Amino acid sequence: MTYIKPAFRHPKAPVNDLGWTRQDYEGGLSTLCAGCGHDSISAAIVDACFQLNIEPHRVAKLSGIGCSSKTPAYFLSGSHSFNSVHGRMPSVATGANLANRDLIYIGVSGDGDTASIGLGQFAHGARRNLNMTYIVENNGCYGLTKGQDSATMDTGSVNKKGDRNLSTPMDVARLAIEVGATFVGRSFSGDKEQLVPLIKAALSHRGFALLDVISPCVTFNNHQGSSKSYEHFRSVKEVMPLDFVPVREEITASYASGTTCEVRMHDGSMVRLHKQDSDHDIEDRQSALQAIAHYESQGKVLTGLLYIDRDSEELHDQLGTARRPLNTLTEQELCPGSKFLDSINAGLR
Amino acid sequence: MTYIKPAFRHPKAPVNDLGWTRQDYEGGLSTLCAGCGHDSISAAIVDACFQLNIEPHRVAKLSGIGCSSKTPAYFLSGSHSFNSVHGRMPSVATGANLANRDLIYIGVSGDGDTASIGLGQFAHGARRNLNMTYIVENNGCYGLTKGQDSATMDTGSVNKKGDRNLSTPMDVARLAIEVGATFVGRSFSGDKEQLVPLIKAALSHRGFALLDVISPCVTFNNHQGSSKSYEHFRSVKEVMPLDFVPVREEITASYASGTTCEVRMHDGSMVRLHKQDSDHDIEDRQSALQAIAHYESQGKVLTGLLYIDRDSEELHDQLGTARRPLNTLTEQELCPGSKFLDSINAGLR
Amino acid sequence: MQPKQAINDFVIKFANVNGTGSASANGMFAKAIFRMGIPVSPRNIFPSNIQGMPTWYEVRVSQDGYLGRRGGTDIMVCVNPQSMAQDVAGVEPGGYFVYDNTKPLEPRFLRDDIHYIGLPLTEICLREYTDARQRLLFKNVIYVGALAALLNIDFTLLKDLVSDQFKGKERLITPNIYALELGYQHAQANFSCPLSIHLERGHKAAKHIEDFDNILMDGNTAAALGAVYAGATVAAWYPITPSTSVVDAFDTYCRRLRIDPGTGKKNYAIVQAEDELSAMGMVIGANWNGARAFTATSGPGVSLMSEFLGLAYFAEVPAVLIDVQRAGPSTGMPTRTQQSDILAAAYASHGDTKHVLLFPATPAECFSMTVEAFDLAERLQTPIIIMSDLDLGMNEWMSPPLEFDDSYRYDRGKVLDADALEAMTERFGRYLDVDGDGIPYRTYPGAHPSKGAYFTRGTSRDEYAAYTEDGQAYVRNMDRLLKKFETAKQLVPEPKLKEAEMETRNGAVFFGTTASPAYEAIEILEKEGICIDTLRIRSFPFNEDVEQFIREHDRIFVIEQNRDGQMRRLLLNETSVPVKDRLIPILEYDGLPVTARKIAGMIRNFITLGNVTPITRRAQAEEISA
Amino acid sequence: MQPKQAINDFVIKFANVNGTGSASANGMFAKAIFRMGIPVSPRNIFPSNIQGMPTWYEVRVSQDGYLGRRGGTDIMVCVNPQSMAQDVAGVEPGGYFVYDNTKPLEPRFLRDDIHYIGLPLTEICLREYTDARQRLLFKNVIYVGALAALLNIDFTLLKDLVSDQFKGKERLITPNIYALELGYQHAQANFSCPLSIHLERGHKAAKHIEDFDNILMDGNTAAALGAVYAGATVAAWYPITPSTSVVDAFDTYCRRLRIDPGTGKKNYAIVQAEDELSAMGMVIGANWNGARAFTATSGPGVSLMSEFLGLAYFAEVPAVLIDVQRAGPSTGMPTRTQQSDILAAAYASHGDTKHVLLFPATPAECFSMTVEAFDLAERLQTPIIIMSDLDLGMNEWMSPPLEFDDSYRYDRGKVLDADALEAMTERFGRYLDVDGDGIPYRTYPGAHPSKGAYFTRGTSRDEYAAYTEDGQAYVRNMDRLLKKFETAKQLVPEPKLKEAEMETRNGAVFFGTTASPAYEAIEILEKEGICIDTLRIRSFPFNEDVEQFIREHDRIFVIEQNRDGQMRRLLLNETSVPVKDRLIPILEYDGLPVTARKIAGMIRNFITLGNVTPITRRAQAEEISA
Ligand SMILES: Cc1ncc(C[n+]2csc(CCOP(=O)(O)OP(=O)(O)O)c2C)c(N)n1
Ligand SMILES: Cc1ncc(C[n+]2csc(CCOP(=O)(O)OP(=O)(O)O)c2C)c(N)n1
Ligand code: SF4
Ligand code: SF4
Ligand SMILES: [Mg+2]
Ligand SMILES: [Mg+2]
Repeated sequence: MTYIKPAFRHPKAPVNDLGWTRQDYEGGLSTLCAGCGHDSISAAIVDACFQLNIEPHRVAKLSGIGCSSKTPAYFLSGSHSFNSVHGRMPSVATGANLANRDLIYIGVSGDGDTASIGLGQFAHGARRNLNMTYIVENNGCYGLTKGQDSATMDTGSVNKKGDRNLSTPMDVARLAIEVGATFVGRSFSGDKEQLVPLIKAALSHRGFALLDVISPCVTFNNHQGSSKSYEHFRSVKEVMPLDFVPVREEITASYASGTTCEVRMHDGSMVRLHKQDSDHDIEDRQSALQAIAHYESQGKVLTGLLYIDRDSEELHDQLGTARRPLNTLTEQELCPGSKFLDSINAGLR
Repeated sequence: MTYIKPAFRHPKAPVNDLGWTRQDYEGGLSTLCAGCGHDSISAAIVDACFQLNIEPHRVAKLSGIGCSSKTPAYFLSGSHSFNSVHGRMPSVATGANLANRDLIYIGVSGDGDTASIGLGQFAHGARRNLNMTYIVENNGCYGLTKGQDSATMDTGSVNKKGDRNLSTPMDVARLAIEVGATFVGRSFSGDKEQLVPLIKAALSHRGFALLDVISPCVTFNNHQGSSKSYEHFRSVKEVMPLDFVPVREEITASYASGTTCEVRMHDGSMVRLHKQDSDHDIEDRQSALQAIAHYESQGKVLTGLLYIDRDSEELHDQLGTARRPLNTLTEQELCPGSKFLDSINAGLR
Repeated sequence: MQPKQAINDFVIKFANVNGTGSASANGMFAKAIFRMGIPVSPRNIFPSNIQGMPTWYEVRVSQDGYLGRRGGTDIMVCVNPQSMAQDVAGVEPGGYFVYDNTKPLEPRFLRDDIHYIGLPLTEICLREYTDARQRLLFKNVIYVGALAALLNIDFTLLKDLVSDQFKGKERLITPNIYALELGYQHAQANFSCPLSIHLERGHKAAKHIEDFDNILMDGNTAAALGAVYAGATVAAWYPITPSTSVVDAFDTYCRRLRIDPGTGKKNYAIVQAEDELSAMGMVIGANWNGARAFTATSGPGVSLMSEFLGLAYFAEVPAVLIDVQRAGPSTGMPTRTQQSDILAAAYASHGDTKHVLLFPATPAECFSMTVEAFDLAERLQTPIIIMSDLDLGMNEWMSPPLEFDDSYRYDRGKVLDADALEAMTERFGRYLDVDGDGIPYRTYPGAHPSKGAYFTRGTSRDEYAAYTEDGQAYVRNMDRLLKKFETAKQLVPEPKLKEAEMETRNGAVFFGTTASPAYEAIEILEKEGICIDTLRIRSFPFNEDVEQFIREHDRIFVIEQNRDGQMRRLLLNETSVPVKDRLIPILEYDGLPVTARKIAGMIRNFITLGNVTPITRRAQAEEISA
Repeated sequence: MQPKQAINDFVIKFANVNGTGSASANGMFAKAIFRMGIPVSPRNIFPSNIQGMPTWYEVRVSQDGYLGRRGGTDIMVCVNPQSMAQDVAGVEPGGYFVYDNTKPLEPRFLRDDIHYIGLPLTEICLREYTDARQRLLFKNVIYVGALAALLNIDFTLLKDLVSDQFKGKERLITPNIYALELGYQHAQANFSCPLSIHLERGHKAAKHIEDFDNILMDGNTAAALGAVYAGATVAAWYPITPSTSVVDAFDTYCRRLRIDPGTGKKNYAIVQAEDELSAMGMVIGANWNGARAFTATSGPGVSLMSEFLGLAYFAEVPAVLIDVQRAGPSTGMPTRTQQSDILAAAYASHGDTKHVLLFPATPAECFSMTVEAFDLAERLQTPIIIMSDLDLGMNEWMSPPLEFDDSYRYDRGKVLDADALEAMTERFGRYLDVDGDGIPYRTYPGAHPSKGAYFTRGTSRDEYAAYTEDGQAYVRNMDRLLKKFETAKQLVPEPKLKEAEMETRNGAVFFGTTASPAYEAIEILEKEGICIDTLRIRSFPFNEDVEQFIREHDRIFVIEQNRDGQMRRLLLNETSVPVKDRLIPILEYDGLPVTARKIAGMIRNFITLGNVTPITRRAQAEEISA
């Protein structure tokens, strides 16, 4: 898993503009339970990167601890990866991004990793508008520790033990919108059609892109009475279909017509949305929250691109960092040398 | 300061129904800077408790670390107090409340203590609807460490160093509403008329009551260009006047007439509000967020009671804890004794 | 080569795939042997994963009642093709390799120094069951049935166990017994049962088991029960392997014992915190407010709790923390065992801090020490950390039955209640050393309308809890805390001394799960003429008994399961051991419970060759581990 | 009683109210003496508070160039009625008490063994100024003016300092000089100047200052400058006294040196994290990605960072942490100094961990060791913790000028770049010990399109960074980490040996800010005929020099500023010191920098009486402290 063996390549496999096959974007063999939603998300990430012609080595994968946080080992084996400690991935990602603003940062976390132990770091990463794609693989439970409720578990949902959850759920998507994330989407591990373009859009976004992806835990939270089971979520999700149009492609359709609207991304690419709810202005925070609440009041969960601020200032803009990655600055550029030190000394006499 | 010396009492000082004077609710001499907003808040707490006829020893004061977190030493010296570690007061308060649900819990924190290092604990305390009054003494900076920006510092606000803040502010009130607090108010240390009744209402609320009180730091964040200065906040605050009617008192005025509405609290007391914005339904989350955003869009900050869920389930309801405080259970009630152990042993053979 | 002969004394290991239901079948196997009155110690060697990875179940059967790992495998039951290579290699010469011969064994797995027993498990399942899930599950039951025949396990015992296991789900009993029969019949029909290695009933009280009135229990459940008996009413925790089952068990017992009959409400509160910092904060808050509260965690949690532990030490708030240790550092090997949090726990947090540690070695001690921990925490007004580990906490151990003396009363420590405060004439000083033992008096919030309120803080304060930056007041307080730690020495559980047959200047010190294999190793060496007195440490700070043991021996082997000899360091720091070399580190840290063989080997090497062979080379010599 | 006679050798202390602008006036006073060429060491003794509480400024003037605290006060300048009682008591017999005599002194403050000098400070201010703020501020300047006359400070120097101080705000210069004049004239007119205790210019190179080409600088600023010179581009931090000024200074220098001339953009990034966990996470992430990154904190931050420190140790990611120690435990005394995070830092985190520590003793070392720290972090791929303290970090110290050798090049450690990877034929193994020094090769993310990518994790892995639960792979890795720590011994700064005039078997070991007073104490004792060799430890792990020093001395005093003798413990643990009693703890921990007198006293007591008088009793004998 230290580098991609070209030997693997299937001669006839389709290649992208870089000449890579989809297989070149895969990772090691998954050790997750058969049917785990997380594996579908890994597959979607592979598709998205393959289709976006991203060079694997330009990607850095980061995660915390959990079944979800193991998944970076199962996609893009050509990328460096940092599986950090529980709930602390955002800070490690921040540091990495500060050091090299030119890589593409994909963070994978779980609902426990993000909404419980990691809530503070998550919220502050979003608030800083750190330029990364942050995927929460949300199964409403702690998979790796055998299924305890997580903070995203919905009120009334029943866990494996048979206990009904009474506390308010953390909605990481709403939270992200509140604290300053500039791209917020929600999707479902079982909805490849929506998930792949959504991930592409997130990767094309400049700033903090949060994807709350419902990803059922088949072993501990896929039973009757669980609000995060495949069956239940399929029944409540209100899908906002969307497709992603890369930069170069001709954009045919005209601008916002009725409930279909097109959002031009910072990099020139475009997201085309088919909204049910025409009042939902995805470029307005309050409206986005309103739309989520609107469906919630009907027992539905809206999936799709919920909110976007297309030209916001990401962390480096706020800091005024130079364009060139800090990790490429040379000793000559960084070290003031003895002359300057003499002036310092002089000033201290 | 270990107990109230009756000797102190001024013979002619007015007394409340318990026969206590206001002075009996005071604390040690403040060591804060002259003019610090925090001292006004301490005074408001004293008034509220005095007027509500609360027995000081039935109150437990908790705080984190910061100038604000020092203030429990400056009010209610007849109450036990726990000045814990930075940002971790909510967990200590939770434990304390679990042990004895019958005390009144007042938590005092700062914007640094709550919105930065303490964000996770704050959000989860609110989410659990812990039965306490949580006051954030919000000055937009880290007073005790000499004025660094805090996460609540508004975008564009200029700090003592002259740097303009570019990141998104954390609005602890909005956040509290999002994550499940059931009583959320905002006020101003300089507005005693509003603050005292608001604190009374918070103390009468059953569940997590968050008060975001703008409390200028005269030493580090009261200058031109600061959005948290006395002058600036006075100019932007949109006050929702309110008064608090204790349980026993006759309620004269009639029900919701125009923009005046009356909210009966869980304990039978009543809060009378005079809303500017008649669309603002303070018992509806989304509407509350909407109202806040509405004023914000006009460069205003709405102060008053923003949101309330009057009969929610506080943590003990969720847990199904017995009515009697756990710390009063006796050894006889708690210890199963050797007989039961024999049955355990038998089951393990 | 001749098959090994062994009765009631061998090691059998099961190689399974996790998440396939093998655990309950294997557990039934071990329990049956236990009920035959034969000492047994089963161990799960499982991956940090939920489904599909190799997992092992090692069962040691020991006539003499040795409960530690012996090392080596006599019978390997291999139901997992993934790990077959290492499993074949792991069998000792003369041992047996039991496998699924539905498909023929690949030649590379053939050894001529071991014996192969093929069971057509898959074939039987395909024949008998249509449902895929059933085929998977019953395969395990079938090989247990076969082993009953091969090893001479009393079949009726197995039947009873099935019935016990499926209480409530009676319809499952018959099919399971049927599956047992399938295996049993097949083995009877195809092999001369029993094998040369087998079991025989009618065991007399074994050398190391006082009488056989034993129980089979895991340490985490015992600790949880201890918390119940100690009257703990608040548990705040955050899930982490291998500590999770402590709070799970506490929950289970509370649901049984702590529901108010009248209202159906709970006389306890369990909160799953958002992280370990919060869990410890809740424990501190609850104890501050007069409830007995505890938490359980493992290494990473201890690191996260260290700031709060410093607060509790300095502000003098009781707290009970159960650290079920696993292999560090960092996330390390979450499902492997170690004793490597000793220093992290003893000196947790910045500044001058020291914490009281307890070291249980058996489920019975997990129970009794947890009960004791709450008394100590309140008596000493400081955190008490119970240092268990994965091996003790998550595996079932034979243990003397749990005991509880009904005449025993909780020690709630120095607390002034309303009456005491009322009667008080002098000014209450929260941090006054009234009794000269370094332990001050506390009050609960709300205790009295006008007396006893004080300000709890992590900052320096005077005897009356008032904030101060006066250096003398600070030093008085810090010195009192030291005095309190001295007092603790008299209160914590004393170590257990075990002297060798013959007078000797050799000593060995160990604690926790290292005890069983250590005692066994000492006996192995004794047979070779090497006599060693032993002291099993049960707590920190170390009291006079420990000092004396160190004084009276020239050469003390400190046996522990970590790389850096952490207990040895603690002994160097905290006893008056005159000469450093007197303490010889005997270390194992590959994450598997240390074996008697390894310990004996290291000590033997030291005494004969003067050095301890480094573990890496030992490891190669040893059987492969998961 | 006769007034004490002293030229260029005395202690003067100012008692002020914090937040009244006394700091800059007092600083000017000390700087003037420094510019007269007379060794001086000023210290702030301030409260954990922003305004209105007592604060002290202690200035030691030492002809011989002793920079540690001496103990005692010869001249007390009391401008704070709050603390007058203890301030009067603090003056040594024969000393002076300078006070504001606008109101007559209360009789209880009168002592007949000291001399009183009344200055009508308030009166003058009321007369001269109308604005309240001015009255407050100029009062400080006036007493400095008066002291110039009383102590014979070159007045023109003071004028220059005023001009320096108000560069940019020139209009403030005249009024300040005027205020100085006010005080100066008054003193000249009313007292026979100079006093028996005073200063004299024309100082020759002092015994302990090579030549007088010295600078006056605080350690935090020096450390920040070190980070700039080391090429640190990322700083992530969370404010905490006394470390805050490290990043403040780094910010200031970067604004000057790191702005891209073309674009005006920053060639650095400073992020105020939401807490210390996050700060350390950012540092780890940045270093992992090939930028030099650091953070600065104090005790509580170290506790919170411990989980991440364990990750960096185990995953082998470089990191630089500056721990400016303060008085613990918990929040303790945030504005007092101590050396009490030694164990917390050396063994930070659960499991078997060890961290490299550096111990700067001067601003010059804060600079050079910080530069060095980044090389070590990248060479060793592990966290490097610089153990400074409040006294060194926040006070101005006379120090030899900072030096930097332009021929020196950064050591970025073992990193395989694109070319190296391209040239590579064998498989890249992130954790392979290719060179046998325990240090593996790393790659930066994005380095090469198809080679060098690996998976960084806190879990156990094999040489190729693949997850494993294999006990042997785990042990190989843990043993390699030990080997790496051995390698570190050759790379870290060596200790400084200073031998006594005469051959002796007495030794003393100390580090950081304990050095100055320790060296002075040793000289005091030498005069009494007690000879002691000294070794100033500058890093952990300890190398052969330390071992040798311990071997060659029968009695070694370990002098440190904490309660538990943490460095002594570390020496016991990590060196082969044969006999424990050989290391004798000499401890001070009241939060004020230890004085030469106290150290000498304790050692003298031990050598003559065989015991070290406990600090509490010493404290009473000592002058009162803040
Ligand atoms: C500090 C710390 N605490 C606890 C754990 C144990 N732990 C491992 S994963 C996990 C939760 C995982 O839940 P989630 O993030 O939702 O991931 P999932 O397994 O559900 O995908 C926990 C509590 C840990 N590894 N570290
Ligand atoms: C773990 C830890 N980190 C940092 C500090 C230093 N510190 C003390 S108070 C404070 C911030 C206070 O800000 P805020 O909560 O807003 O209170 P304020 O002083 O503004 O009222 C900080 C960072 C600390 N005491 N503990
Ligand atoms: S336990 Fe749940 S989350 Fe973990 S791998 Fe299995 S299905 Fe997925
Ligand atoms: S520094 Fe600011 S917050 Fe602190 S006491 Fe002074 S004015 Fe108040
Ligand atoms: Mg999850
Ligand atoms: Mg603040």
